[in-house]
Amino acid sequence: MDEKTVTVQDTNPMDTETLEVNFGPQHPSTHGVFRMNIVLDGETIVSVKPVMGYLHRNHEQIAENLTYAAVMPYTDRLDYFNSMANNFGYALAVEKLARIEVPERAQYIRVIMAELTRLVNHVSVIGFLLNDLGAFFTPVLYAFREREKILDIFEAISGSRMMCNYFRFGGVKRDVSDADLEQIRKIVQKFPAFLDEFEALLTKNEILCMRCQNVGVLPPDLAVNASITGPVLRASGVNYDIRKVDRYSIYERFSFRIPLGDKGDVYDRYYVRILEMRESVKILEQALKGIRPGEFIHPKSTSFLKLPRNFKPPVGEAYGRVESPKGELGYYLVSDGTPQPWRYHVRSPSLINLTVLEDLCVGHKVADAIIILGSIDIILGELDR
Amino acid sequence: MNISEIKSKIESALPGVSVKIVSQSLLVEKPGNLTRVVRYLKDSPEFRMDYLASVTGADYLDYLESVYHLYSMAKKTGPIVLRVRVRRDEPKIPSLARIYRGAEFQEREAYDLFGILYENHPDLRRLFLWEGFEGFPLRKDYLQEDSEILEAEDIQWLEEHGIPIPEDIRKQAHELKQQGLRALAQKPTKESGV
Amino acid sequence: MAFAKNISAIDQGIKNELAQKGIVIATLNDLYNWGRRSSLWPMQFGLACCAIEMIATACARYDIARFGAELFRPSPRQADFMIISGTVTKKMAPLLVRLYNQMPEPKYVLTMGACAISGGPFIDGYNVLRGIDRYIPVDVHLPGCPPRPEALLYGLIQLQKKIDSQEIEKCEWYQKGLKRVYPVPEYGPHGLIPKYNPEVWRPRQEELRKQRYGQPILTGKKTKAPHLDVVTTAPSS
Amino acid sequence: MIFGSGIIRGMFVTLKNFATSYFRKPDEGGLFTVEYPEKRIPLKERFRSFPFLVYDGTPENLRCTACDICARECPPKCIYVVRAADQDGRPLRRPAAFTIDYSVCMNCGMCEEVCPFDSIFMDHEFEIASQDRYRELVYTLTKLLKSNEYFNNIRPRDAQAVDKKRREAEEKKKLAAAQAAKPKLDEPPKPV
Repeated sequence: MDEKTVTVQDTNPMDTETLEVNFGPQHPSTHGVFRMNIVLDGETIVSVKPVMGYLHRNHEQIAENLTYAAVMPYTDRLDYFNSMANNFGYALAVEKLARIEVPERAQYIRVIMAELTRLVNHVSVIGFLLNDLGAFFTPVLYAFREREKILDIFEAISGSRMMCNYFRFGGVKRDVSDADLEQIRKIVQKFPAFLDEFEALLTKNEILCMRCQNVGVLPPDLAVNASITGPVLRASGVNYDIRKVDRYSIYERFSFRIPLGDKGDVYDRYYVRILEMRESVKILEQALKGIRPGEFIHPKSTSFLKLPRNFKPPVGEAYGRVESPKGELGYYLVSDGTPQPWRYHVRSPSLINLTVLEDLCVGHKVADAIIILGSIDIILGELDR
Repeated sequence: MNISEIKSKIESALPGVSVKIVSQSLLVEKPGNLTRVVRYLKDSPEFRMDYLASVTGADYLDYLESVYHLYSMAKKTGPIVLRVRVRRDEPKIPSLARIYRGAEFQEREAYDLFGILYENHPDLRRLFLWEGFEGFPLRKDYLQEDSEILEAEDIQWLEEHGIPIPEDIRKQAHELKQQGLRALAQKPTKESGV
Repeated sequence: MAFAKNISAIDQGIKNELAQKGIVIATLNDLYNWGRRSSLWPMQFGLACCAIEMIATACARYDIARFGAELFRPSPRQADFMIISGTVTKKMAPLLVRLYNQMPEPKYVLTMGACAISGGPFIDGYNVLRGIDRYIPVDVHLPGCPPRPEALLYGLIQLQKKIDSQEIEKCEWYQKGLKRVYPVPEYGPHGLIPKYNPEVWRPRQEELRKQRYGQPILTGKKTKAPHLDVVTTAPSS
Repeated sequence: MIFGSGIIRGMFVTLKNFATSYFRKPDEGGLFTVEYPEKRIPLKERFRSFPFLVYDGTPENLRCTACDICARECPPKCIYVVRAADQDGRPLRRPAAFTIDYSVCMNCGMCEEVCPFDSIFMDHEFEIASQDRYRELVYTLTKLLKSNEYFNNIRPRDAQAVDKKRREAEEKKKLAAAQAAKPKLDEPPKPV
């Protein structure tokens, strides 16, 4: 008998060899071209290694070679579900850098657009999460029906369904007509009824509860330490919302609450998003009531909108951040006094929220990895940039 | 809190550490001191900077820089911006990934695109590009390839796979190889108006 | 195939006249193409922004099922055509070529959006492939960034027209010597090796963008770094 | 609650949606599908697809002066303008060639925003597809030119605003010209 032979007592007959499974980039449940290398023991996950870069399209390099205004349409393509929120963050950063003021009406329009975007994002994310759970397409159909209605508004106001390119430094591109505002009011009025219906379909569904509760629990201290932001963080019970903390734009004028989860599992992440949509509806109602006629862009900034090449912010740096539907979306800009930024960096919530993917998945079954990924809510355009 | 107050607090709490104010941010003069400063900011009850929002690199031609944005989730304050400068030929900065998990991917990204070596990082590999990619594309001196001119290695690959190669392409690649050049993207001419 | 040949010779006018009287004459060719055109199964595979519009096309409002193309197959082995919906990066391109190779004949490729056609807005990126037609042949190019869902349906109709124009006797996938499997490019130190497959694509002399701008990335042009140290009044947050 | 009641409630939601889709309006939960090639969703006025060039009256009378601003500000650099020249080689205020590569264009509308001569605007045409991207997706001057009437047709509000602006500018110009032509007798000569 040589040394390598093991006796029967040493091994548990149920132990199997671990198996490495490649998951993606072409996989219907990875929300794009994300790839995971999962090591499995039986069906239990031992480790998860995310592999990214399949959509790394050099956003930062391209932006460093463009004028400040020309970067705006590129930010649309970062997180292509909520282009308005991306525009918002970039506009804030540049306004901080060049010290541009924004008139009141523009602020209202911005907030309305950002919150509509949040509705679009959350409703679609929930649809996709259910898709991953196996409820194939019905929730997505309902979600996209609502999304289409909001996209019609975006199209009427900005000119494009997805790639709005609507925000400008010091305001927005065009004014919103009263007819459009009326249309938004109509949608906002009907949205809670849709949410009730959506919840009747999903929230108390036993299969959803069994699949989601106690799966992928994220403890709050780990969430903070790993720089998790957005609904994922709040589902773990940490009260941190940049709309409240930074009070950027005019969010301090609106009364809204921040929904928090108590367990931090997939179900909490789902439910926090539902509640956030209800709060967004509240903000929208207040904003639609408060909006007054006025300037939609600062008169000083119209001059450099006609000639983007003449817009040269002073030497310096700025970090502007917004609460995008995915989390903290930050833009770090360094100006060297020329029309192009010297350094342009996007702090993307999708990428950083993925840090804890392995911690959440280990110990669960392989089917749970998919819903955990779905509940973190990644968008590859922003993750890889 | 004022930026100079933060500076004096850090310097008095950590003897031997010197920080400099650079446009509303704190430059940690010796990269080796970074972990001490960050630990102090994280642990001291006055700051409680428990949330590392953003880590990024930047290329300033003479040196490389790593910029950190710290916030406090507990006290809802911030940001404190820290920066570290290193020489281009020896870009070594201590990693914060063991203090803040959130730095893990961001430092990998900065390594991938700028080539900043984060020492003591648990898993410092390229994040977006593949292993075997040469150069760091966000550095200001990176020149990307000309995507339309085939080079010798392309010709070799095509031959191995039995793909017929037109004679002019083969000739062009051969000439490039003889001159010892690579097909790089040209710098834009002034005329192009960029 | 004599049967098919004879009927396909029937004049279109006579066919229409008969159809009005309730008699439908179909050639084998028509039947074959009708079957293929009305059940095009796309590959379920989204790359970037355009994929969202692709999903929107599959949803209630545009309803791609009306064209028989709602069955998105996650496996290339079951797919008839591939919608390349989004930016193809250099890291992704080898996988795409491999997926194309795995599709059974007859196979079609529809590039959706500017990025897939030419690199689009990201054409200057170091990791962006300037058009998937460098490695695999493309049947329909559909510009737009992103194209509206209606535009995708329009592209699908164009593809159906193309299928209708093919003839069963002449179609290449029943003939000998058909090679529509292309070698998969490899990752190199600066990009992909090879940069393009000369069998499929050749650089165009008349390409205006290259003539005009070269490669408009400024790398190496800025030679003076900003000195943030001298700034004293940076905006506070 | 009985186990399974949540699922049954969900089933009722789908049943309700299925049933009501037959007799409700589309935006109230009714049948939502638009059967595209036959029926179309009316395009919004501001919808933008690809740029085109406006001419007044005849195609020779185009507004573009080949100033190259749109080409320089275009983020993906897909516009290529060549300025026309007369026999002596002096540049003229019109393009000899104006090319837009639709296969690169990102529909951002930047060219429309920066154009100082109200010449380039975003079209509503989105049904463009072809097999040969070099021949059919690269639009040259003849394909790009569209009349002001067409522009008024697709985007009445914007077109009317532009027309009004142009008319006013014209009148101002005429007035200034008339003023310059009139000899200024009343003014005393300025001391040198």
